[in-house]
Amino acid sequence: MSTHTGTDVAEEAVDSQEDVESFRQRARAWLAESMPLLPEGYTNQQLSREDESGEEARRLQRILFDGGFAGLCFPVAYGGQGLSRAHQRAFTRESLPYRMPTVFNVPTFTILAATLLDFGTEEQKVRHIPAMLRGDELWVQFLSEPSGGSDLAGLVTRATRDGDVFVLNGSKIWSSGAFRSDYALCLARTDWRVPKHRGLTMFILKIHQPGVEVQQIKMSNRTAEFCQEFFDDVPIPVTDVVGEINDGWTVASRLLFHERNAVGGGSPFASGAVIAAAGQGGQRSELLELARATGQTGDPRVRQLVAEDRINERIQSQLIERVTTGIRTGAFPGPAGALPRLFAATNTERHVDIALEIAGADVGAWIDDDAPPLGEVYLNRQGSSLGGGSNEMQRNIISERVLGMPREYAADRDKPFDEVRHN
Amino acid sequence: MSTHTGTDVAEEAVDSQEDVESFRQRARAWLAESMPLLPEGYTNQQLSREDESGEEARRLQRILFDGGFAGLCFPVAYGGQGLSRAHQRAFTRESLPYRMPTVFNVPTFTILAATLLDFGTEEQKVRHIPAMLRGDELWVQFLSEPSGGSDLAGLVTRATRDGDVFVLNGSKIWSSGAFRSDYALCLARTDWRVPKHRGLTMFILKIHQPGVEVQQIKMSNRTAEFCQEFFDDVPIPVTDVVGEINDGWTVASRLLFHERNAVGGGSPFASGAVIAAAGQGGQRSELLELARATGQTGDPRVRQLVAEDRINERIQSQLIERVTTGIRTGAFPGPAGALPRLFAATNTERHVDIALEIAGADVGAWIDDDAPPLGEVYLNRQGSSLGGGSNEMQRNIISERVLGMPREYAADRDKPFDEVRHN
Amino acid sequence: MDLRITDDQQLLLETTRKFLESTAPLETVRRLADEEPAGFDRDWWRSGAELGWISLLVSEADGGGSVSGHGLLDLVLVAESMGRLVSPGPLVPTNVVAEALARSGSVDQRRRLLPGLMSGTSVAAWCLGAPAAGIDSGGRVGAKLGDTGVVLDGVSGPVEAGGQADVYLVTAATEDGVAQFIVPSDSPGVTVDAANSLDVVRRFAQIRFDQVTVGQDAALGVAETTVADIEHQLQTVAVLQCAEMVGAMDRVFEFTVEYAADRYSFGRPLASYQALKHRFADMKVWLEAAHATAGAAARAVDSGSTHAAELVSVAKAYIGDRGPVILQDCVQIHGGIGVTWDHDLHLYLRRVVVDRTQWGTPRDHRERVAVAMGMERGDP
Amino acid sequence: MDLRITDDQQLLLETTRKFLESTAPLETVRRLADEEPAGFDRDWWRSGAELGWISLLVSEADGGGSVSGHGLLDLVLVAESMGRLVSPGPLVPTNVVAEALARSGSVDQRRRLLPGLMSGTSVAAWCLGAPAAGIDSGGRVGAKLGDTGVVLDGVSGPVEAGGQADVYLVTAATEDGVAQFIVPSDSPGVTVDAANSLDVVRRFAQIRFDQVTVGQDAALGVAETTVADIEHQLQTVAVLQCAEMVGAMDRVFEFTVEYAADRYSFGRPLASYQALKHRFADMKVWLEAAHATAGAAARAVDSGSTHAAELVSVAKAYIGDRGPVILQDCVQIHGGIGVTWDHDLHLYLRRVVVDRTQWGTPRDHRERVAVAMGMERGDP
Repeated sequence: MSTHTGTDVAEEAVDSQEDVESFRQRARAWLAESMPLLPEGYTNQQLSREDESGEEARRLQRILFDGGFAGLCFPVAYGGQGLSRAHQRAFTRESLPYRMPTVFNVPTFTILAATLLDFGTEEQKVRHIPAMLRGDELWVQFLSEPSGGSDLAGLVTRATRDGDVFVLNGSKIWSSGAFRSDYALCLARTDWRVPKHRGLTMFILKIHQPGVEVQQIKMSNRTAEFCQEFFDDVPIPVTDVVGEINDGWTVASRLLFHERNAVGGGSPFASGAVIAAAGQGGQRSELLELARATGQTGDPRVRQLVAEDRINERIQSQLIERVTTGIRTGAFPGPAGALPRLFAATNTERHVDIALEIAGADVGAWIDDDAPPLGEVYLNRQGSSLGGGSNEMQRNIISERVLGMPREYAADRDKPFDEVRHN
Repeated sequence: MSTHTGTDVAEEAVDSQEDVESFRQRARAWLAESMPLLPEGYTNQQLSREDESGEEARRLQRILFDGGFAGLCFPVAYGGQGLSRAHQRAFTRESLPYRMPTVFNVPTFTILAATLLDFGTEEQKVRHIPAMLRGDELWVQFLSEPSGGSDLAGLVTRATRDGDVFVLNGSKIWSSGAFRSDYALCLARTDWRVPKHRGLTMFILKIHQPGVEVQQIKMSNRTAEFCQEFFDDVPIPVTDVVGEINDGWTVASRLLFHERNAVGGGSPFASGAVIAAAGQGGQRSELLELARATGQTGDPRVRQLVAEDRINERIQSQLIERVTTGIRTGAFPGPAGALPRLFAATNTERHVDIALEIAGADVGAWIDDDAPPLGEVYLNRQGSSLGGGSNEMQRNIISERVLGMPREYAADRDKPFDEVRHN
Repeated sequence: MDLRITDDQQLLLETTRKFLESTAPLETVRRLADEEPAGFDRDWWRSGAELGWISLLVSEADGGGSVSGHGLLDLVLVAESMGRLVSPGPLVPTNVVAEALARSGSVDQRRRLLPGLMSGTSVAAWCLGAPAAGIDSGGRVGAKLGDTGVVLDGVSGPVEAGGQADVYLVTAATEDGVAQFIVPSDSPGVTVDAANSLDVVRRFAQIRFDQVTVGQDAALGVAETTVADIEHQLQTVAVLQCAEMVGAMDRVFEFTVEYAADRYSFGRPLASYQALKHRFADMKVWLEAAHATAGAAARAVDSGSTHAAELVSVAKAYIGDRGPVILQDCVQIHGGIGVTWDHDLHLYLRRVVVDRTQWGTPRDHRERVAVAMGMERGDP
Repeated sequence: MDLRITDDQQLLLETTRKFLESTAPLETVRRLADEEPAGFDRDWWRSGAELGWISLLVSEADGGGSVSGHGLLDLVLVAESMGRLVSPGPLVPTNVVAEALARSGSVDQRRRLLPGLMSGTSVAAWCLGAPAAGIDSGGRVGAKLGDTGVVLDGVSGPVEAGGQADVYLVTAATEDGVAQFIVPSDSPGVTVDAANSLDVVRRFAQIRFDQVTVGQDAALGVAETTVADIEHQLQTVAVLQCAEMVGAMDRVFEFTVEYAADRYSFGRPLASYQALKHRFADMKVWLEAAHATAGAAARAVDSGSTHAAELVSVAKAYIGDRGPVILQDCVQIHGGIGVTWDHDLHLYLRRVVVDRTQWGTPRDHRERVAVAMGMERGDP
């Protein structure tokens, strides 16, 4: 691990930093002058969907960078502002009315940059983190594989050493937005004669180069944000190894920690809100709108369902806040990040179910193209229960690593990987 | 197994039997003349609760016996009538308006008599089955133990051979109504040096004798139907072994099959209905009454909940019918009896939850002593999810023995019992 | 599926399955989805009709006939088979209209329309243009006596097969209550607006009636029985939807159990994980309960039981509720591939959600059960 | 419990827990249940009051005082500790009345009543006799100006500590809306009918007011603020109930996790079974969510946030809903002993169900959230 671990960001402003209130005033003025307003009734999430190529996000990120408002919690040494979480919260709150390049938050800043800060060499950090903050580099992680399922460490993409390079062959899947991204952290097997966790290495991989093919995956709801990649003899310089050779699992574990943290809302590296959260002007309830559109606001049952959804939404924020604090203060172990992750996923399922329950026959067949195609949304109900480690994996993590219950029996434990049965 | 297996009862009347319709007429006339009517608005379940000692049930059973209407599906050789399930169904339907000794159905007739029919010696059957049908003997099973939980075969009550007797020491629990019963089938360990299933023996045990102490267990909802028994050097003649010595697990498995069958509603040996079922005049819905009593029948949400309960009740009967048929025709394996058992238990949980949801503050504190103490009912919500093999055991059975999925790892498999860790 | 079927029904079942598997496997369904505006091939439909798909609810006197003496129970076997393969074709609307004609149509109506429907050369759709039998499709069609006949005005739909149907059965509001009319889809004043459909091969359309005039002989049945006719139509539809959903659920559960046995994670098959085993156990219970209630509903309607209305709604509410739950849990067990376009799961999910929501959502059917229980509306 | 508490709060917490563990362990609770008509011992209550149990919401000027400057957050620690031991004593009603007096009482009312309540020599109960703040306890008490003062008529309850209270805070309907009165429990015309209670040590009574006359100086606060006062009282009650439920849930979850580790089945600890592990994981999520929302509600009320009404109902609805679910699953995991009288589980279940249902069921609080969201009632 390098000298700048960097992901340890102060909670409140320290003496050497600008006072949060004065920073807030400065940010407010700058935002008003520099950033475009969000169109009425739109969220950054909706606008991001339209900016499929990410070009608009890159442009906005560059404006933030040039204005001195990019990477507020990143170290100054890598182009950041070296400020506290309190500054970031103030900035995000001020930014709510504006169009923000939130596509950079996840995974580029909160997951990949955070992992690089922890495990990258000085050279790697200087090479990439300022470029990310400038809006020049979108990153993504290449971890899951088509044959892998929940067993990440059972991956079979291989990187074979050949002098100063490793040669990569295999396939990765479920990378989000890889088609518009520039670099990936890619985990590959470099030793097959040891148990599965001990033969992996993490690499920095340039995505758009010969030998790498990126395919967008059409999902059941007709979106195509996720990708599958195919690698055919792709050379990776040894200098692009992150962490130690054959110790990639350590790096991946940290990456997954950052991912849980990010999905749970606990990362200091996210700037701006995808959807304004509760109590921050985010009072919009799409279920309330659905109830209104279908004339059911007076139905006691529908009122209960809409309120239940609001309650879950509120509690999700409250739980994120609690667990984030707890992990920071040591009251919770790191894997407790699985708690809000699981809550959020089951909450999404329930949200979609309530929508289905409130809606009528037009879920199946509908006239108005402007109406949200609720049926198509329903098809992806499991999306957030599968992405970033399935609910089942989160339940394993919580029971085993938060509650300390016995580990599940694994038939491949301590076995050389080439002797293990896999798909 | 003896020559009369007996639990294989014909579905429809066969030529040698009285025609069902003429039997129905005869039964209708006899019932009107011989059996007391149920008080208006009461069920046999409610009346059974008041007949704690079972004396009234014994009296009624004797009337049935003397009238030639006891044990319709039991072999004539043991005091029964040797008729078909169709006759029994006709009789039960005709009996709905009458007070019936339904306490004999479970466990005496459907579980214990059925098991004796399968595994008892001729002498044992002649000794006990007519006595049951006459109303002289109520039976119960002694299987579970305080330390046992779901692992029935891990029991530690011991029966040590001493010449022509076994000497019983230990304790049994969760026997229903043992205090009013006369005999039990009692499973005990007779060999400790073999794996757990192979060292058990099933005995006929006279309950009220020196060395046997029966204690009623006060439940959280203040009822005391279940008992615990303590055995202190109780002698059991070798002639009271049911099945083979050390092969008690075979007998117990069959007993459990009969139990699932009985709880699922598929036994031919039950006569009369505890609560009249759907479509048989059983249109009463206690939740509808609760909704009426609280003035909520017009609330769309309450209407949905009450209807949901009715739907579950209907489907429970339909599922019982389907699985019973399926097991009989071979479309389902025997363990499929766990399907209606699990449905019924989760249905009970949901029923109680809906009641709690419809009710208001008076669940916690109430004035009227006549009102059903819903809160106390709620305390026993898990009762039917625990009795007769927990829901978890049913789910194991369904996944492993109906769906054929891999067995759960058992740390005690094939180990001599005295080397296994237990509570 | 019912556990006991006759030999003739077994033959119908096998013939139907074999036909569907060979002529409309899922690759064909996907191709029709992309390439066939109607969502089904007319020639194929005629071949299916030759197997009796539209004849089972029609009496022998009218050229139809069941295989077991219980036409609806026969037809349920076809619907369930179609659910197992997410089959195309307007099975439900055409059958319900054919049955309505056979049940209440005049001699002329039956002679004119049934042969085409039964042979598969024409198809039909039911336009519910007035709330009836506790179900409100949202459509509003009014019928008034005009100078030259009955004049229909209003909008119905989205209606299944509305864009493909040659003939509509229109349930309309009149001054004296609801009435039903047979309306050729090419009548002047009829406009068809294609609607979106969640199902990939099932097409819907909104049908607009703009001063559509039909003769008084277009009326189906008599005023006294119209309410009962509509209730019966609805029961028939719901029974077929339930069969179709159960077929889809059964097939998805089947291949998910297989998947769990074949797929290894951490060196063990998925099916060895107790948390998943227990979910499979729950699903198995719900699935068998769905089979049980679908069968009970079909038998109740077939036998004209006084409980039919309640039992149909019991089944539709339960299956419409559990169906999506089971399918989504199967998606979850499949993991990421379960939410891709190329995996077949979503085809089933689409079909089941459409069946769940059309002709009464679970909520609507629970409300019908509440009414059947005699639950007073009281003060809201 | 909130994850960050001050050193002073930590001291309060430890003192309270130690006191409760030594003076009112569960055996004592069981003894009080059987032997003590009041459900709690008056001397014991005075000792507790000396630890500040009733002083935290009262200002220093009136002889009270918080330990952290946030009295409600301090009191929440006491309530949560009591939940962990199903403690006896009228903590919630006495505090809410003391706070109401401190907040809106006249100088005379405060001087006359607060010292006794704070020292534990007297206790109080809140009789909600008119629907207010979206909560309808079912009680109906009316107040009219008579010749010699205000005349109260009607029935309230079941009211917690109604039979033990020395003083009632009565919320009554008047011609001009709701008003509140302080009424000594020994006033002529007051009748106390003991009610049944699911909780073993918490007593309830129905209070009948039959032409009970009090002076006009019995009125609490002024008309302009009464609605806000009642809303605040309700928020205080709900925050304390939530803390108590969370304490109970936390303790039950804790000993159930231990049980699962210690108990062997088929030679393996229960805690090694994945189906149970996953349920524990779900419960842990709900439990931490309950902690989180209970804390957020308490802070919102303490700080006078404009979101307080909503956040209180968010917490009460969620915890009131999840609490029984978690406890019943813990019962299931315990197996048969979990439903016996001798096991402690039912003591907790009783307490949580009472807290769930009193002062607004989850349904009532969800309705309050719907209102807070601005959801129009529209046509039903």
